[in-house]
Amino acid sequence: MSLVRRHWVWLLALVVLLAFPFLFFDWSKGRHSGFVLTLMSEIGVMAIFALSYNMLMGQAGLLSFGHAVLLGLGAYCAAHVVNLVKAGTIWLPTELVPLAGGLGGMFFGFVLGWLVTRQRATAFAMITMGLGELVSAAALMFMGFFGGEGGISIDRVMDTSLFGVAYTSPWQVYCLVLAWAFIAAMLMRLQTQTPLGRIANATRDNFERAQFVGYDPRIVRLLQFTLSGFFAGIAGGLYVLIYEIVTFDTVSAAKSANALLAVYIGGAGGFFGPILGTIVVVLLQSGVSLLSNAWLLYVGVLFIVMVMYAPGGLIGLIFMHVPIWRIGRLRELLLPYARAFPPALMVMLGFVLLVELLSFTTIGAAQGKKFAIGGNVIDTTAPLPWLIALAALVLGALWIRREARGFRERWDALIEDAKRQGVVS
Amino acid sequence: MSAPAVELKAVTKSFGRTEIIRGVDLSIPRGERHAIIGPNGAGKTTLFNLISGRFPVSSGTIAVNGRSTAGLAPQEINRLGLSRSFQITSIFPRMTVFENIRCGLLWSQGYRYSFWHLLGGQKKLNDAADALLERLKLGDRRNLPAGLLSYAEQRALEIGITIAGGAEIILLDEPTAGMSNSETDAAVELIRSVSEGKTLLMVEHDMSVVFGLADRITVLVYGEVIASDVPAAIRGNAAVQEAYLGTVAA
Amino acid sequence: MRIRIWISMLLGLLLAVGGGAPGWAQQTIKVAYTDPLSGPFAQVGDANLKQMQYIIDFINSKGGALGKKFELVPFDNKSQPSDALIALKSATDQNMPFIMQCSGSNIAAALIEGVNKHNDRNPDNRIIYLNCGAVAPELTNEQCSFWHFRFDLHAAMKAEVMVRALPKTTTKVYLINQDYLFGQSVQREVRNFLGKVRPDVQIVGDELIPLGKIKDFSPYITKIKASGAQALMTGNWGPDMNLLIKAGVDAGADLSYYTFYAHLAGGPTAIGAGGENRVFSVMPFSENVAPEIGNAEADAFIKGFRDKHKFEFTSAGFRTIFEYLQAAVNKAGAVDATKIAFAMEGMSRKDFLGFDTTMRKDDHQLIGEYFVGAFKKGVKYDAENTGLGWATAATILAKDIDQPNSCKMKRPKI
Amino acid sequence: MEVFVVSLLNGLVYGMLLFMLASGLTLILSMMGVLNFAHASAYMLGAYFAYTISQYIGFWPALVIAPLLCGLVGAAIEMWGLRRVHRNGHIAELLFTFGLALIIEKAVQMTWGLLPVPYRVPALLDFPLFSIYGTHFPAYRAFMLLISALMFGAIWLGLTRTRIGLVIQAALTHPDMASALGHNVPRVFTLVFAAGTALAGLAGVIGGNYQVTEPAMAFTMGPIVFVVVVFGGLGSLLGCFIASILMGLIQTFAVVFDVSLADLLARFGFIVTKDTPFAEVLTVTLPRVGALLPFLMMVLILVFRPRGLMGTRDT
Repeated sequence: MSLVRRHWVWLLALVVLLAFPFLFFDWSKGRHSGFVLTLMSEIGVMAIFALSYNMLMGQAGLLSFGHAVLLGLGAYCAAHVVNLVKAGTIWLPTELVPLAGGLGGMFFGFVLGWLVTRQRATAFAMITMGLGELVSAAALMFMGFFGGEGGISIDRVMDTSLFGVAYTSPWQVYCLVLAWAFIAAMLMRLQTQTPLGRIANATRDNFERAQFVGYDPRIVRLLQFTLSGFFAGIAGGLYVLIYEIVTFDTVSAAKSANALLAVYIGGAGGFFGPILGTIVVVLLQSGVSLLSNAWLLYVGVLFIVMVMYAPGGLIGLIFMHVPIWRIGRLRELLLPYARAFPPALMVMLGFVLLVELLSFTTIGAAQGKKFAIGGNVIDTTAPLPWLIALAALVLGALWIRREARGFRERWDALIEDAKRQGVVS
Repeated sequence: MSAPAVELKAVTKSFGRTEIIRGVDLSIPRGERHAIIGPNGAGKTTLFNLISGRFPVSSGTIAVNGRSTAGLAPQEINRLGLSRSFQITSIFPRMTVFENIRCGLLWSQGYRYSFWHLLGGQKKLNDAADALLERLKLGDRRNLPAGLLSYAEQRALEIGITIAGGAEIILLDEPTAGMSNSETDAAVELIRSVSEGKTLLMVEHDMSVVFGLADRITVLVYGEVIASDVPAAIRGNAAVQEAYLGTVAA
Repeated sequence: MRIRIWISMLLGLLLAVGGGAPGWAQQTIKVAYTDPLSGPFAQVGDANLKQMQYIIDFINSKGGALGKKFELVPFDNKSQPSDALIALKSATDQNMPFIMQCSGSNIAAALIEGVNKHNDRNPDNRIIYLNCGAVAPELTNEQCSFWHFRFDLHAAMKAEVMVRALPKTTTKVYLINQDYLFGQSVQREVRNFLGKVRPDVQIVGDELIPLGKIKDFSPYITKIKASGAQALMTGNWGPDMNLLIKAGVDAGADLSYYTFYAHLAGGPTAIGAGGENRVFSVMPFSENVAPEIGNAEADAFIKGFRDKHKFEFTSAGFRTIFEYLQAAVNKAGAVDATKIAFAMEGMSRKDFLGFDTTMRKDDHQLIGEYFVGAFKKGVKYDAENTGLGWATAATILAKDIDQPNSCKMKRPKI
Repeated sequence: MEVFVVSLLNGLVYGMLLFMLASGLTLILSMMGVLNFAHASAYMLGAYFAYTISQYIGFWPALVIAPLLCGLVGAAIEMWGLRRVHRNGHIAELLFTFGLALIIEKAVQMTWGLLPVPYRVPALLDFPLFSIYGTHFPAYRAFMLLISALMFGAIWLGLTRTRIGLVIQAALTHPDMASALGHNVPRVFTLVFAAGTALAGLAGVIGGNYQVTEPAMAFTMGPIVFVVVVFGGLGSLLGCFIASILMGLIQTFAVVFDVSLADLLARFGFIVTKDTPFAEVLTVTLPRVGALLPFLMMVLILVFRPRGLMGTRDT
């Protein structure tokens, strides 16, 4: 029973994640939505990837621009292993394929890490960027290992499941991804509490001091990089199982950037930050991009808003509420939030409408697309929608400024109270 | 008779064309509390940096417990049983006070780079860290990020990290700099108690601290040792008076 | 507080995308289209989308198929196979019978694999993959699939067309290609056909360049000039082609350029007037063919697009795809992927320019006429307002292109 | 010989173009510590601004106005964006510029369309200056060399002969010391950022018609600029200059030498065949990897000499 009480968050998350796809279950046809399951599997994989990235950035203070190299090489290893299994050369349960990816990622983590971890800070960042470029170019040039442009494709149905699962449906794969995501996340969480994990924090804070308590920062970096490669490789192995193909873009700079963005948006400070960040990033990329071809602009704006107003990421915003929650007055923020919500929504809708109008007049119109909201076609040349968008933006901004003042007063008062009660120092 | 704890022979150090340390010989026997004094720019901190391996020497040799430290990285010298503190506070600001101390303990307790031990379950280690915290009078600050401590508390933590590993030889670089009188007294008591039975080498400007603690004093002026003797003799040394103490006394 | 809105909005969007879509009744025949619509390669998908939309409107005005209209549903794949596969999932969720993709053989390979596996595992919800421009020969040879139909000649066939178009006076050629699967196969096939068709031609240089990494091609031009080549043959696309020809033209090199992709969006602008009579492009369609052969109906069709979009209609050949679809759906008598696929293979039609085309049954490769355009002044339709356009320098008919294939097609049991 | 001379000239032109881009980034990175991902976006903006301006009032005014506009954009970014983000650390700054690069790319697409724009070399300079061994050397390339040389001279004078230049120089090597000098640090930062952006804009003006002006040009130019800056070393404009020229020449000359590791091994009597392990890697010829050499060189130099070629401090 205490187990349940101690780990209720994990259990709750598991239940929610298992139940969530059923919201999109198509009862008339009796099948899951493949899109939703694939998207959620993608989130699972990218969450592991982002967490492994945070082992470098959050834990050890290492900014990498080439983390996808480890994901991709792990994925290639897993793909080759699956093909060997399929050919009958070796035997491996389907469930352990991600582990093969993990070992591959770990191997390359060690080999490449030996090179990159000689330096730290900006030099480290630049070396990883250079390596990322080199590996992604090599992935296109060398057919043997990387399969060239077509990549390496696999068939995940290989009848070696430990549980007799065929892995034909996305649902089965999703369950496997979920299981591995939980295992990997827990292992990574535990890793933060090991001597290596703590010393990685120490080298992040003050690498010189770490030397004078007996540690070689380079070895710390190397081990941390190698372990991070292991988990990135697991993500790579799962990637292979979901998409049944691995191509050169898994090692690309764009994938690396995704990890960085997810970690930063979610917040590098808390363990769960990168997971939140991943959800936002994946939904933006794979969800919003289906609706609007201006999605990159929204991503850009989101980053700028985040770095300017919420440098601690989403998790930082949540943690800000902890003191108020501790003194039991979180409820008092409900009303201010509710009051700030409509103007915030207004600003956002105004902005989105404006961008979409612009985008449709310049690009969309040429594509012969019609700008439709809920089936109503909107004429982008008429002045009315533009006026509405501008008005919503401007009025919303003014309104939110007014609300912000009241909100801030309430917030400061509550924090003050929390300080008085000694919850915050 | 075993080898001295720290032994310097004809050590020099140059930065570019400027010679900061100009042929220092120094031998510190085990168990001695030794202070290095000298005017600003005499090269005291540089000497510390050489002994602890932060910089390589330009010429000469340094031995710790009879072993040459030539070519050794700071962490390797540390593992020979030498630990140092810094003049400018050097702690792990984003980690808690407790974590800071525990990091100082990890290597000496044999955990090395382990990623298979969970620290929460290492009772002996955690108890040792807590015991040291109590000694440092930082027990009630245990779970605060170290960066939020007051200056004096950070200095105490600095000393704590330095001695946590149980090093035989402790180098303290101006441990009481910038402290008020009462804080200094507390710090002196702390240093006295933690250096019990160990070799202590310290750089210090506060003469009351130096004369109160040191068994022997070395005076460094412009990168050269002009005297090295027991406190009473140093007090009476004319050259020292002139070069250094004289200005203080005047 | 922003965050809450973001999350709630994102969830809302997710609901809208995932949940809302299947609710619509199948009033139209949906064709999923996935290509890069954002990011550095957006121009490719964007240009295709415009032209397909125009063609679909036209086909629909001719009655669609089985009384239903076609509808194009674009999905941005950002040049990433994983995103293309997500688009595939989304399309199958909504029971779309077709997915179309034009750009990138890596994505095509992923889609073929994905479609094969999906159709094996979901016999009740199958989908056909219409390939409108991924040209790796493997796709209709070793990797060929019953569910994959390619409506563009593959690289080996294009290479043959290119070699056949080489004038008799040209005896020294230089090859430059991008260093990846596609470029390497162009290199291989051009060499191969030069040996077979033009043994008199000497290859004085043969070079692979890293994909999209070169910013200045002047050194290559110097090298090419030094080799004494008369013609440069390249399968390069995008910046790798634009910058290469631009550098050659700027250096005043006395060269002809034989390309696969100079006619695509952005190419003519980059080449400019200096490329007159020098640049040749192997193309499935050229706007000036219709006026040249005096096909007034096709000309009107092209002009309609030009008037509407102020933009060239380089891919009017896509019309063939939709005409095949229209015919196949009508022949199958139901919007059912398996039936349509059986109806489509082996089908023969005259395309809108009046040439014979066949969807070859053994490998699902469309065999149709192909053109080599020369970049010239004084044509009816100029390209990208440069004053120059593509005059037809050679027309290679379907019967001349027939290359063998090594496909071992696996057909499903009905 | 002829290949050598022509390659040398081409390498110089490309190197100088790189330098124009990289010099601004060196200033920004060394002084402010900002890994400015939007730097290449300024290059793109410069080209597009110049295209639009030259349509109305000609190329020559554009040569002046477009960089100035870029400089203004840069100043605005620094004052209202970066300065605010600065206290949140370097990663925040980096992401800020990353977001900015995305926005600029989309804005360019929305304003000028997705296709390349016909930004052409001005008629006045559109002639072959001279021919060596039958290859034209376009006058415009000579003009590019001239502009970049002038710019190099101007920066040099600005940094060594003006008060503000001396402050910037001091801040380049010891960024933390700048405030101690008693100068208005924020203003210096704004100035440096604006100047850096303007330089990138200038590079765009003269590089946009030399290459192709399209929305992806920032994306393709971005990484190589970082390579040049890091290779040259932080805090050293001269290092940046040498690195730029070096990279330009290397990429140019790598094309000329058709050798591979296998050829090298063959000299030592070791013949690589298809079955040799790593045969695929060993038989890659130099021209195939020429464009990758800068990255390889950056990785190697950072691994063994983290301060770069002539840097005043570790990267």
